[in-house]
Amino acid sequence: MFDVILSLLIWVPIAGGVAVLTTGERAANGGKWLALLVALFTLGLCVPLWMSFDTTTANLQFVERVAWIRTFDIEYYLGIDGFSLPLIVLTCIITVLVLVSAWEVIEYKATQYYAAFLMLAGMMNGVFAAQDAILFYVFFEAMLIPMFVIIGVWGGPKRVYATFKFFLYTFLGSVFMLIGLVYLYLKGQSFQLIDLQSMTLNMTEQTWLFFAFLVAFAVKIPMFPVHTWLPDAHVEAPTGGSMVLAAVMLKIGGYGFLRFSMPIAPDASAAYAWLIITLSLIAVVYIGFVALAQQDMKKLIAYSSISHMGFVTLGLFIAFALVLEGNAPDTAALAVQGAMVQMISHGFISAAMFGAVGVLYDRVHSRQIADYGGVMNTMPWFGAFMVLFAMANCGLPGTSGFVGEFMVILAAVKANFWIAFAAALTLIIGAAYTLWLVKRVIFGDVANSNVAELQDLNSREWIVMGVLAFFVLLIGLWPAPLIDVMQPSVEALLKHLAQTKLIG
Amino acid sequence: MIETWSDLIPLLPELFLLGMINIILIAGLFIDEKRRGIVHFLAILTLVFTAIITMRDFNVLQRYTALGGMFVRDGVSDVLKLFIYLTTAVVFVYAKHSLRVSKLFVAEYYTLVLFAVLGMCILVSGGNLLTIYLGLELLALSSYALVALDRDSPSASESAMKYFVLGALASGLLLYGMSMLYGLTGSLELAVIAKKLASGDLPPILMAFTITFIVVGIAFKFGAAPFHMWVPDVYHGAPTAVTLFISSAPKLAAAGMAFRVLAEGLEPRVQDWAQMLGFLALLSLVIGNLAAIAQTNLKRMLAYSTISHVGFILLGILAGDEAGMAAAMFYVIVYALMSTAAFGLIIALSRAGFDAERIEDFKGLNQRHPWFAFLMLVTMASMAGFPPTIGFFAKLYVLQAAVDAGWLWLAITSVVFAVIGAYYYLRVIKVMYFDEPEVDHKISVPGDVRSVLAVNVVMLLVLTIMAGPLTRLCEQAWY
Amino acid sequence: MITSSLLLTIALSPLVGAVVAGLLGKQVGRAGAHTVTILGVAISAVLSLYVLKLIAIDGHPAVNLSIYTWFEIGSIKAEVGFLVDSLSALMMCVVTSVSLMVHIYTIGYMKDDPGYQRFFAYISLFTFAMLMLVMSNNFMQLFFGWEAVGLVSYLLIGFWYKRPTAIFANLKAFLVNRVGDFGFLLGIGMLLAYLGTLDYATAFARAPELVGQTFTPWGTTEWAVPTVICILLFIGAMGKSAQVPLHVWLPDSMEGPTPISALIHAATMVTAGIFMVARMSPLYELSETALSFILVIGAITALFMGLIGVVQNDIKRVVAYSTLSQLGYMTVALGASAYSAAIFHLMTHAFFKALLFLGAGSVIIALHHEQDLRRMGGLSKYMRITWITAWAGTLALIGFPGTSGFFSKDAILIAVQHADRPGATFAYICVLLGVAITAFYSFRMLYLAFHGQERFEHGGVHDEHHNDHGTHDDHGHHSGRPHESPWVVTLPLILLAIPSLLIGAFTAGPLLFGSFFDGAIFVADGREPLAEMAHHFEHGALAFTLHGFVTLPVWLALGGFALASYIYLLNPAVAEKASQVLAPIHRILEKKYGFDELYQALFARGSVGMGKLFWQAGDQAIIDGALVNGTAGLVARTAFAIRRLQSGFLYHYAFMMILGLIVVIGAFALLQ
Amino acid sequence: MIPLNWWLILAALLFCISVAGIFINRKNLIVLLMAIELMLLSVNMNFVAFSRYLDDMAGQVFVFFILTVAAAEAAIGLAILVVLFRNRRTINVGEIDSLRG
Repeated sequence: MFDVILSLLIWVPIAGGVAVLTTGERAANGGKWLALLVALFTLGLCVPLWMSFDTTTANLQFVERVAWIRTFDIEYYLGIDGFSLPLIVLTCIITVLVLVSAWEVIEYKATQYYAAFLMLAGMMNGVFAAQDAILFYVFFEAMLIPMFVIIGVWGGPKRVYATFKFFLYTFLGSVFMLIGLVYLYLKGQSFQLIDLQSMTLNMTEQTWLFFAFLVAFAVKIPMFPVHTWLPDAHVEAPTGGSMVLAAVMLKIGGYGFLRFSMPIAPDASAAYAWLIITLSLIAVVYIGFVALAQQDMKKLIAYSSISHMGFVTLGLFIAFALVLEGNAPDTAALAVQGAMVQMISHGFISAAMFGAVGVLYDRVHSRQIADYGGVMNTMPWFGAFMVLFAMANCGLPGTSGFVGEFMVILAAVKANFWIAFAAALTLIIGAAYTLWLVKRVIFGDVANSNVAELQDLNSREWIVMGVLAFFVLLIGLWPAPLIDVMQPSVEALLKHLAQTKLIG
Repeated sequence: MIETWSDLIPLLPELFLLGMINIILIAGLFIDEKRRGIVHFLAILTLVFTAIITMRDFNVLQRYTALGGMFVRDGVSDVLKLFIYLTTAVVFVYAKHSLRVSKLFVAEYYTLVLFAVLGMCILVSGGNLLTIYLGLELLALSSYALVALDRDSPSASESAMKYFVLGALASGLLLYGMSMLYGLTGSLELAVIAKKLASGDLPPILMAFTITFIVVGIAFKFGAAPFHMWVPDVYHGAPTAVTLFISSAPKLAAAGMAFRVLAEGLEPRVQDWAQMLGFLALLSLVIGNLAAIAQTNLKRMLAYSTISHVGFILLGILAGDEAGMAAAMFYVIVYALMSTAAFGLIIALSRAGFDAERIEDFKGLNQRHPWFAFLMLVTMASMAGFPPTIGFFAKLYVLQAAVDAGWLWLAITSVVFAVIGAYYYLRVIKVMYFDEPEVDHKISVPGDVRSVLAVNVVMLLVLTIMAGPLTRLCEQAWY
Repeated sequence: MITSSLLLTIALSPLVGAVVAGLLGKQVGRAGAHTVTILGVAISAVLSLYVLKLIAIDGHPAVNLSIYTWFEIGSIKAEVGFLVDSLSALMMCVVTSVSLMVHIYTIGYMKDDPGYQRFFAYISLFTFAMLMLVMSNNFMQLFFGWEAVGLVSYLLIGFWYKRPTAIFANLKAFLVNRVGDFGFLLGIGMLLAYLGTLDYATAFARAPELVGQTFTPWGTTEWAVPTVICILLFIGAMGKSAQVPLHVWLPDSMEGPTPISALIHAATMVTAGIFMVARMSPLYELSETALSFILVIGAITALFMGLIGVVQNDIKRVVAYSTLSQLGYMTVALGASAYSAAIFHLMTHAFFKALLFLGAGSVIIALHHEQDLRRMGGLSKYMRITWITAWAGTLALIGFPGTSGFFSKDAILIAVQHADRPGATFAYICVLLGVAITAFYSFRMLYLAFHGQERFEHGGVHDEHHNDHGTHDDHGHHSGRPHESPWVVTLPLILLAIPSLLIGAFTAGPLLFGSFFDGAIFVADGREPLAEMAHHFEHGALAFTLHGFVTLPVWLALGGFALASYIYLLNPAVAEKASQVLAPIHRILEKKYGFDELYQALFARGSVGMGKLFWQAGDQAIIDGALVNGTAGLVARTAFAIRRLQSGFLYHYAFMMILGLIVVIGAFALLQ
Repeated sequence: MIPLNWWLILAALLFCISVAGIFINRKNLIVLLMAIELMLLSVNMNFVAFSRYLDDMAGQVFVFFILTVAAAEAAIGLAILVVLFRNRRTINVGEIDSLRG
């Protein structure tokens, strides 16, 4: 089974999704159970995957390689390294939670909802496992359609605007990447990442490629100033959509930087690292302030996501300064690790935050902060979870939110004090917008009759929140296993980055 | 100059087709309304057998000529012909339902379409300007008549008139170009013309002038901007069954014509016509994608979408090399599949007295009939070029060829407009999935349409996995 | 032997208590909650004392061990581990013992509160976090504890989450602390960047390498690396230990229940900054500039926060400002390189300030959550134990000779007097004046609460202010007259009063002049901040006490005492008059120098305003409006324009074709 | 012998007239059909001229085919015209604009 475990991770959910679709609305309950079983089975596959993953090597593991379209040398080439593994596991966990959290909530076309998420999960696993650029691109783009439908069908009142914006923004970004890939293929007659990464490219080529990839991944992650699709998409998306979007889909942007921009165009990445760093810092500070001004809970969390993703790009690109100028490979590894941990951690935290907002929304049908107040009085368990996740969101040590930010900031100091200075402002701003939200929603006296009638978490919601809380605390208290998994890959990447591709 | 009877063997499929058309033509006169299904069946059978005959000595790597070089059979022509037969057969299946519904179920439809098919076959096999002209006119004249098939429809006759006048103008321009080419090279045979041009002692301005006229003729057949003005009106005005046909198979033929005339006859002047096609491709992408956004009628929208697809096909052709031609061929085949699927779905949703041709008519389709909604979703995704549909690979192939030929700027422009274009395809998805249905009548579709449609659309997905063989076929036809 | 399991037991037993009380609160019930948490803390306290005994008396060597690796990236390693030496052992004892007292006290104080279990969970969690902080052997864990205590503080200030003031105060506290943590984290980053380690031992060993290294913030400006690191770390301490200008959260934190004020906002958490600087003494000793900075900040805090205490009417706020002022003293000591004096004062202060807070709490319960001094008075006859212990606390606070406060404060004063770094003179003047002021406000509070007229309302009538406390103020004593609190309240008072008075005399010698802190606190060669005092002290504590009566500070304190006695005890009318005469000053003090208003306008409203501006102007108007929707609009307009080209007229179509033909030919003619 | 260029210029002029006839005429559709016929004839002229000067029969053969096709074209054109007139009661080019946009 290990030979095809990655294929299973991709195709089991997709096939499951199709199967769920065929159950139709009449047997919706059966469809839901089927979907959950498929998701759990997929998650179960992660266990042997994690267990038998060799943490001593940066080489690809569980490789599957079959020729696909010989005319373009496109291969069905799967394999994972330390960067992919945690993200795949994250995807599988979040998918199960999304399905559970939708259990009684989604009544309209429930099987389609479940099927869409299953297919999405398969595609996201595909993105993380693909080692062929076109295969990657296929999954990368294909995800947009289920997400488009999810936001559009089960979304809020302005869903049409949001979903088009989401789709077109992302699509526009990614087509440039496609041109870049085509260029690379014509140069090297290969779409395999491993070949693309070792290809020699002059500076002009690298620069163009870097910007082509940048547009794609900057939109996806998203970076300032191409971030405005995210708040709209999140606000309108159903809870599950927001969870997956924030928890996994944004990560694909960061993953793309790691897999494409940095190794394929290392010299251009180094030359334009200042740009990414500047934009990341703007994301951290500017977006932090914007989040402070939000009246809508989901919008606030969405902006907070953008701000947190700033740490990912920051961590990835200060690595250049550290490895090339500072000659501090360990600190560079710290930065890249920080970025990765931040991605994983944000996956759990943002899913939790959106899940929590969803819990409230299901009861009161409002996302406006002003419609709440004193939720703690009627929903103490919920309040406790919310405070925990809020603390994780503002990077409290002991929660996963801390680890990534801590590592990136520490590394940034070595690169440039003022970068770290600006990045560390998140300590203050992040706490301000998150806790102010908590203050206005959770604390205080019961604000209105809606709040007074709230029921505390039911056991289904409790499980979702509890699992997320478990991971948030686990990574926060003991990040070592996660870091050990990634370390060889990080080192290999940095070694690769340290060598210029300009000459022979 | 028929030397021996064996010279006619490459023409066998066309001869068979011609014979069968005559039979159907006569049979149609004697078969009454109730049993017109026989004509339908006969027509499909004709195509099947023609295909079988073509397949009999199908060899993608071989090239035969007949009639003293006027008729060429090679991989390019055969691949295109096979897909023309296939597309037309699918068209027949869908069309029957539509014709029945709109009370146009007449034998003429079948004869005219088959004549058009014959024209297309001659066109893609043309080795001489004369054969090309004749094939083109046979196709064109049948098409004019087809558009006017619904004699009681003002819009159909209006669009037929427009099509006719513009088509005649275009063929006039093409002919003028042919006459100049004849004058400059002294031959009507494409092979001779190519040889002559390669020797290269012809006045360049005059050459460019001539080539322009010929390119215009081809562009008109494709419906490339700015020679696209007939496309929206004809797609919109013609009965859906006819639009279905006009939008699909003739594009294959147009591509074949471009391959013959440009890639064979005018091959030595590739820089000239590539530049022109670049201009046309750009305009097609811009006008097609932008104007489609503003449409409310689905057929009209698809017309503009066709124009934008033509922009992509031209992108392949203008690369000028084998890879580019193969890419264009792949694209046009995929396009034909997508187009039949899209119009087939429109037909499937139509019923007596109601053509589901406005975009609003698809409102809430997901609630009324999730399966058709899903099929439409896949079709739209494929047209927009989203993976994992085959539409994506078609675009990828073409882009690769264009970038390789140094048309990077055009490739970038094309993808940007593809993004703009994605908007109107998404709008269809949006209408089907996000909106509430306004009508609630039952959707009843005949079994054959339903199953062919399913295969047609699922092919758009399955071909992604099987993209290897199809691309290789296109490639081999050119190398 | 000090083993890892011993230390783990110390650290984790409060956590276990917290988890049980917190997560299973309903199941274990009230008694269960307090039993399990008190048990946990008691185990910690006893074992801490045992550890202290091992180290202080048996001469056990310092222990530095790691528990598990948090992460390891190349040479950069973060571990969770414990460093137990005299300094941390002492802190552990202070933390656990005060915490234990507070736990016991809470049984009485929170008796009727619905959040009883939650409260115990929080304070036990706090104990755990604080222990992690003081026992840490590396910067990562220090930061963990540092923020974790901040979290619990946040939760506890907002314990009564229905009160708008409480949830305002906790947000404020957290954010102001975050400002400090911001500096602190950057400091850790600098340290890692220049020393390449997060481990204390390695960092201190390599610290001398920092000397002479410079850091170029911009242009050609050069800063000494040790100074930058120390000041950044100290910014963290300023937040946590509420030094000007990051002090604003501490008075507001009095919105939390009183046991919290005693435990967190007086005895332990706020002293984390002091502890940290003492812990980092090998670093701080490298930077004269940083020490001067600390000195001046501490001096300002000591004097000016004490002054505000004079005009406060809320009993807890008076103690809070007193705390601020005393923290200033400790900071001054740090700035004077007298780390041991700072720690010594930290310890004595922990006892007497906890005592004062708990005493105030006792008064507050007796008056049904009345905190206004103007509605107290004459309580001495109703609450004997509280009254006496309050006297004990006050005497210790003002540094009455012989009390523990006397030794610690005197040590600081002498150290500052003999410090010779820039700012020392200013600091000395400040702390001297501070002594008088301390005496004045302390006795003012004592008199207003326990002596003079009875100004409270009998009969347990609650005014409106109290009703918004919700249900917790119903303590069941409606007997009409205030009476002494139950034993669970008074017992901790007594247990705290004893060390408040006595611990100084017994420990001053070893702590200040002995070798107790050797290896834990490092003072650069040639600096003997306490030499002068040691000279006086060589005759023993008693002699030193007697000597104290002839020194300036004691007379200043007596002056303050006398003034307070005159105004508040003998001739209350003067108070009113004085405040009118000194109206401008009074106003400034009542406004607390305007820090709150300034911060509120500048940071709170300013940043929200900025956020709105960024959002509406940046995101909505420019990016979304002009660029995104602008592009979409442009596309739509172009689309409709192009659509109009398709006019429907045949001759237009034909014309278009011909035009296209001509353009193509023309373009070619031009290009050729 | 009249030079080739003269023939070509004449053909080009005829061609231009016919093209102009197509897009300048805004009245009668029949005129359009006539313009189209003229256009084909101009092309014929070209072919014949070239054929004569190249001394190659192919051009003239082409002309015969064009003539035939032109006849078929005219037939279809007129048929459509009749249908159009039946439906719209007009053959005025300026009134046939119901399909647009």
